[in-house]
Amino acid sequence: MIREYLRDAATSLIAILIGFLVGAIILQVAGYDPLYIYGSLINSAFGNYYVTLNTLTAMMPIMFTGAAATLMFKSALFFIGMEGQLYIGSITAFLVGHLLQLPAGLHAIIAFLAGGLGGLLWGLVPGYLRARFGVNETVTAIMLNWIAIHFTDYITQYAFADPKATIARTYKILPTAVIPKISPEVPLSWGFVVAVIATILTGYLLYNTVIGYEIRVVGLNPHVARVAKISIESTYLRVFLISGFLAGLAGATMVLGVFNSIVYRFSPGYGWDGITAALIARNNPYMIIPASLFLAVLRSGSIGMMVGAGVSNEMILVIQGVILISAAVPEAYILLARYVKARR
Amino acid sequence: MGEMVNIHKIYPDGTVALRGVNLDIYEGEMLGLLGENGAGKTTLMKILSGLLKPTRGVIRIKGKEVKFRSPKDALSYGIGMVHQHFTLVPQFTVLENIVLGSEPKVNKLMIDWSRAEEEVKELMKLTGFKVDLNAKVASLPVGMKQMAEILKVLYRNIRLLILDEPTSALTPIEVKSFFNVLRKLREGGVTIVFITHKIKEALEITDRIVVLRKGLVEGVISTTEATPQLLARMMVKVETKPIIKPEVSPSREVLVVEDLWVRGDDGRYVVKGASFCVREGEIYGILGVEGNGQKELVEAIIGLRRYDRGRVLVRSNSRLLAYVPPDRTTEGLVLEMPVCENSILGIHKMFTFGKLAINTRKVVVHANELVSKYSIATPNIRTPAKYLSGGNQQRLVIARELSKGSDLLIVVNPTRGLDIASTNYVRKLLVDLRSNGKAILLVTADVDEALEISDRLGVIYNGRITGEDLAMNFTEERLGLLMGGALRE
Amino acid sequence: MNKMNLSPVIALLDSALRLGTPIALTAIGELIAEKSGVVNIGIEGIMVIGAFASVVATYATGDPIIGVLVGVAIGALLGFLHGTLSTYLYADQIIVGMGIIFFGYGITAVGNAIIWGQPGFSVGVSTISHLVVRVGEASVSISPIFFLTIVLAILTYFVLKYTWVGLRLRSVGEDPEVADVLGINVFRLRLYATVVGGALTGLAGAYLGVDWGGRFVSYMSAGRGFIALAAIIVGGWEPLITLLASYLFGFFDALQLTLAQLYGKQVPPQLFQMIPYIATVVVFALFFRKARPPAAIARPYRRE
Amino acid sequence: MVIYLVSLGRTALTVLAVVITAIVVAGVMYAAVPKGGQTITQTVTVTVTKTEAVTQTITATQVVATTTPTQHVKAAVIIRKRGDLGFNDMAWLGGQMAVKNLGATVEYFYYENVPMAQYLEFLENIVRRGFDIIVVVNFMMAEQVAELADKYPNQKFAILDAVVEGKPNVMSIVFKENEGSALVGALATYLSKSGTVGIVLGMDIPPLWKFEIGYKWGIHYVMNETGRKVKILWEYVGTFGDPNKGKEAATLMLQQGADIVYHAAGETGLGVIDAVYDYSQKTGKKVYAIGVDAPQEWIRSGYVIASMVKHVEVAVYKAVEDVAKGSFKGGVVALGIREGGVDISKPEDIKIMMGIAVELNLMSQDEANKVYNEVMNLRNSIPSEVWDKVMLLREKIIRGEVSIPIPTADTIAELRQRYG
Repeated sequence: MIREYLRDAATSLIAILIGFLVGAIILQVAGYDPLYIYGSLINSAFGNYYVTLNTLTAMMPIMFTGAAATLMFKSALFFIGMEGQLYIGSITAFLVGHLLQLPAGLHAIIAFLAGGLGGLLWGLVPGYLRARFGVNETVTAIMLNWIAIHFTDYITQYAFADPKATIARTYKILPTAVIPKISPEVPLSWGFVVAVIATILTGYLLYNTVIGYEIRVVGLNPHVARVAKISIESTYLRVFLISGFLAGLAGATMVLGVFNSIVYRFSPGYGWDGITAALIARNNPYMIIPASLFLAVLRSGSIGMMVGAGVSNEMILVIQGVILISAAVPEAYILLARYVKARR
Repeated sequence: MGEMVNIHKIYPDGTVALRGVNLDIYEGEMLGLLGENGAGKTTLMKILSGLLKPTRGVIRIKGKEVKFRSPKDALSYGIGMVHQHFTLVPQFTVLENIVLGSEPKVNKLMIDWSRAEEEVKELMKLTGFKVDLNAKVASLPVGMKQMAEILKVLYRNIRLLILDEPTSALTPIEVKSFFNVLRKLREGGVTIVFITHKIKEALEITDRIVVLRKGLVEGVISTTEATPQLLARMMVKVETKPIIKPEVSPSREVLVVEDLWVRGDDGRYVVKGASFCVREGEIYGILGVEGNGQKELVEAIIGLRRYDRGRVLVRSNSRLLAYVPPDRTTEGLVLEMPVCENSILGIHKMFTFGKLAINTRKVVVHANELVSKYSIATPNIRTPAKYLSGGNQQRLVIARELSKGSDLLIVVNPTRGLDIASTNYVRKLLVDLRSNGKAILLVTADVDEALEISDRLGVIYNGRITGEDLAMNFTEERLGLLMGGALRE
Repeated sequence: MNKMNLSPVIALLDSALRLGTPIALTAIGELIAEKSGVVNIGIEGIMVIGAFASVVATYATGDPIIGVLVGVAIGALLGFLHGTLSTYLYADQIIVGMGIIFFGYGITAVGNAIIWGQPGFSVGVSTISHLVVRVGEASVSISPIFFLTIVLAILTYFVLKYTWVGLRLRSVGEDPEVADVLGINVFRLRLYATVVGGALTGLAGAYLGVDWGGRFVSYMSAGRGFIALAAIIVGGWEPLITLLASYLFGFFDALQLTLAQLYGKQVPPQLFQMIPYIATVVVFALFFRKARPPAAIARPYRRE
Repeated sequence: MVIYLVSLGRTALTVLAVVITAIVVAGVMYAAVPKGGQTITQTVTVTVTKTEAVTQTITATQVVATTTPTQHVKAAVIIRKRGDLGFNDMAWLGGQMAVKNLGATVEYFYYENVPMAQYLEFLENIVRRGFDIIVVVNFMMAEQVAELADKYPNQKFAILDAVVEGKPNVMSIVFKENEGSALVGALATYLSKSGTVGIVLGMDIPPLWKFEIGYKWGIHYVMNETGRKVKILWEYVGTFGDPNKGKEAATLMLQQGADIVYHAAGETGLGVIDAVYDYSQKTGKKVYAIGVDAPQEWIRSGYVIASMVKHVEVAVYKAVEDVAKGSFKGGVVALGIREGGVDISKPEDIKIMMGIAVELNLMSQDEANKVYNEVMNLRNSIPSEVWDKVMLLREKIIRGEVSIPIPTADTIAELRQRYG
């Protein structure tokens, strides 16, 4: 067991190394100094207290969506609709934060939960279609993502557009609903702590609760689940709901803790980052935390890389792509190791 | 015809299957390959048919050394194998399956379906098989699948036909005609290797018998010189003792099934008015060739399938039914999960704090208890179930089901694919349970098993119980007729 | 002058053809790969790289036909990469696919920056010539790639259904163990299928680049690869229904654009923009939900 | 053993596949730069020199000129990217003008693909680098600028296209795009033979409304003047980044009979220009596009009749100049036609663009000349009385004789009712 974990971790590390190596080659070809650029990447992700906190902020939504994706993949559903759930979650969190009058603190909590509820409701549609009629979740995910995005556009540009804002965004939420910062000087909000807790709770849910047990059984072997009287349909539905809730929370943290309103297309693909994190973490919920840290470093560090070294941050996409490709072939490294051993 | 010299096979997981087997196959003979489960018969033949590569050893065909990289290479030497697990694509039609891989072509690209059909029909005439060529394989009963499988191999013009336990899915009557087909093939010049663990069959059909035991050749003997006792001694060292059943007078009816009508997946009735009852302190056996409605019948009883007519009455002390499914790897266990998590499958809701969180300590205690009580050989309870041997997996399933504490135990093919020791263990366990007052419904396709341990026996054919009697009252012939549908009592 | 105008219906259909073609091409290509049991969700990335390569090649040579060919070749190459990893090295196909998407988005923008000084978009290049069809007094120009798409879909249907290649391909996707026993080279067949899939996706990219568009713009595939994935499922892994599903999506997209032009005053455009996606979900849930994927899909095949 | 060796073959195969893919992708990228059949080594050198050339033009800006009387200014200009031959390049030009005329030191920062959640981080990184003025050419950063203006009260900011109110250290520079759009609307209406004109817009957001309403106002102005009824086709396609969608929307308009289509849709608008070109090529009908932000005539020379130019360079220059002269003041500066902020494109504008294109090695001097001539030919084919009428409207706007409505969330619905 431990050996398996070690092997997984080693695979991920090798994948990351290869990714950076290929990135370095491309950088070199493009006429940059890779060492300098990677240096500025790390530096701007961890260079000082302040930027480190920024990196953690970037990590926040990815942990939520990563946990959501892990749940989906654990139950063997290929649902990639976190991006849409995130947007819908941001809408419901915003509505509660903007329309309701509640005491500070409580307001933030209720708005936050409302965000999760929004994502949950958005998960209900594909979840119900899948559980009741067997409608393929991949199709609904792809379509619902776009529907959610355009609907959020409608919210930001029409329904709740702030006429005073120069950018496409909604009204600000009430100050009572803002998720407070950990301390006034730092940009990091308590949402981060909640995200970490939510990720760990997802792990706990999967490995230490009845629901999680059933999810894993259904994901690994639906026939057994049927015989063991575990309802596959309701397990699927639960997964859709919990996962939707988590993805919705991702949107809520962004609205309540970062933007304080819904900004037009604020997500640069946090839903997809979550899927990537789940894949890098090999569906281990606890590994979501380092995986999303890694992605956050790429996202956050790439800004410093651009400002400091003038590299287009698409280079980060290239590196991310190569990392993923090399992470997909653990077999290759094992074979390679064996080959090296045999040669000696 | 061919010889295999000093064949070793070690699987990647470290299992040693063959430790230096030498085998000669003579042109035109019918060679029996006899041995218990795990003796290495199938592995040896998979190597000969190119599906597996030997760890060490040489294969010679007609004196020439050959290296098979794939079954295709073996086929090009005229060697074909009919596997025990069907190698048919379930979603394809029979004809598609038969021609797959050696399709007759019109031009370079198109398949000549009419020629294919003619050729296969020719083969069917030769063998006497009757299969609907345009039916989807998934919808066929087991016997039909077996025929399709054999037709598929014959279609490839093979000179050496390897059959792996070909009769396990056939009725006794079908076996008879199947043997005739084999004889006809041998007359036509086809060499046949017949893998079996049934001594009677080996004696009946083969010319020469090679007995394997634990990856080694135990002996080679001409069939005319062989006796059942001799072969049995070669196969197994431990003499099996018949199970002694203490007298119990069955009393209370725990399971009553009355006039049950159940539909299959395709919507047609497959259980057509089955009625029987299982009493405390007895094993009630339902014997039949697979595909006669057993699966649906059991599923209806345990509540996985709706039934249209009739009723199922369970008078058990527990709401949970103990059920040992026919296939432990796909229905009984989650192979990737550790033993301890498998030990609570289906009863996991009982191991909780409150209603939600699983009480890990309680699970560990429970798992350890099962492991020690039923002597399940496992490194520890955190080992994934896939690393357990088949026998231990089955013990785990049975142990878990018994821990449900139900009066009624439903077991389906409980010893399929198990070695002798595990088989004996399981059968003895079932008898003990019965003697202690449990009601056991045993659904099996194994005649010996049914006769050995059940008290009463019902034979199922085409969705109906066609004969019911005390197990000791059945003769083999009567059973054969009932199972084959030639008799209805 | 007004007489020359196309009737709105013809204009709508014309538009639907263009909007549907890249999706249809990608879907047909990916369908071939999926029939063999390989899922390549990287088609989105292959499409954008194909578009980039075709534009670059056209820019370099001035001949859009060469652009198309280069796009196809690059697509095939990426298919080869995915196919090799996911067959011979038992890679997790989803992860490889995601990787190709990121790689594709990134490398094309970087490449654009190297060639044209900035990652955003390229200069305009010439596009391949169209067939001009007269409709009444007006005329509609139709891309040869559209006809090619239809031909390819029918060809795929034909090959899968009537030829030995198709039979073997399907067997590899349904049950690789059986296919292997019968001497069919599972690995090679899957690799070839993925290469063909990549090539068609590259063609779809070239269509975006040097047929429909005439220039490269970063991220120009704009999620069409995912729509193609959906189209395959909606089409139940049947080439002709998949083709239909792709053009149906194209139709709804064109309808959306038309409606937004007609009723922009009354209804916010975002609501129109949702139409094709909602329509797809509804049509799928109502009519096509029974689709069954090839049994061995996304499952790497290992011997022993 | 055998198995492992076979598998090793697969490993080698895979490595080979990766390497080949990388080489071919890179090769194709490079092969494109020099036209003709050069070898790869040659192409690499060429590319490197080109990259250097671009870097040189940027680093050259850091050379301090000593002959100016004004205060030396160290300025940061934040643009999306370089080389779009449009909005961002013009902002860059403004910085260059400041270098040349004011001796300022200018550094450029590119925000393309910085996630919105990290705008603050991005800006703050720049603030810490220490600049006299930070010119933000991205209206989406308005709120972050406001926040940082409070946090760093001594840091001067200028933001374009957005209003940050009540901060003494933030200068907000906005453009009256409605005025410029009115001019091209009028031009389109005068020139339209079919009596149908179109406009394709990106996102349906307040800044874009000014283009829409201004254009429609210009059309109505001409309709009132000539009494001719002109049909307006307009559409928000919902994205700035999908040229194929833009092309489709424009093609639908052309098929409905529009013969002049204006766009305000970023890169989606490139599709509009391509659509006009394609439609003309394939049907033989002559139709035209109107560019936006920058003089876009060069994109498809001979098919873009004019552009509504936003003189971003003027704005950027003004911000730096104010700091240099010590006259920097927070507050809103609105640049209309009168202030030189927006206008219909002039031949000089196109010349400047071509200059940038040559400098960036995007075109050879010959090509640039050819493009320029084609653009001028098209321009000269417009009857001079049309130009006169458009210029008359321009004068009226400058003199304040007509006023073009500025749409807000409250008035947009009503304005759309009025202008169609």
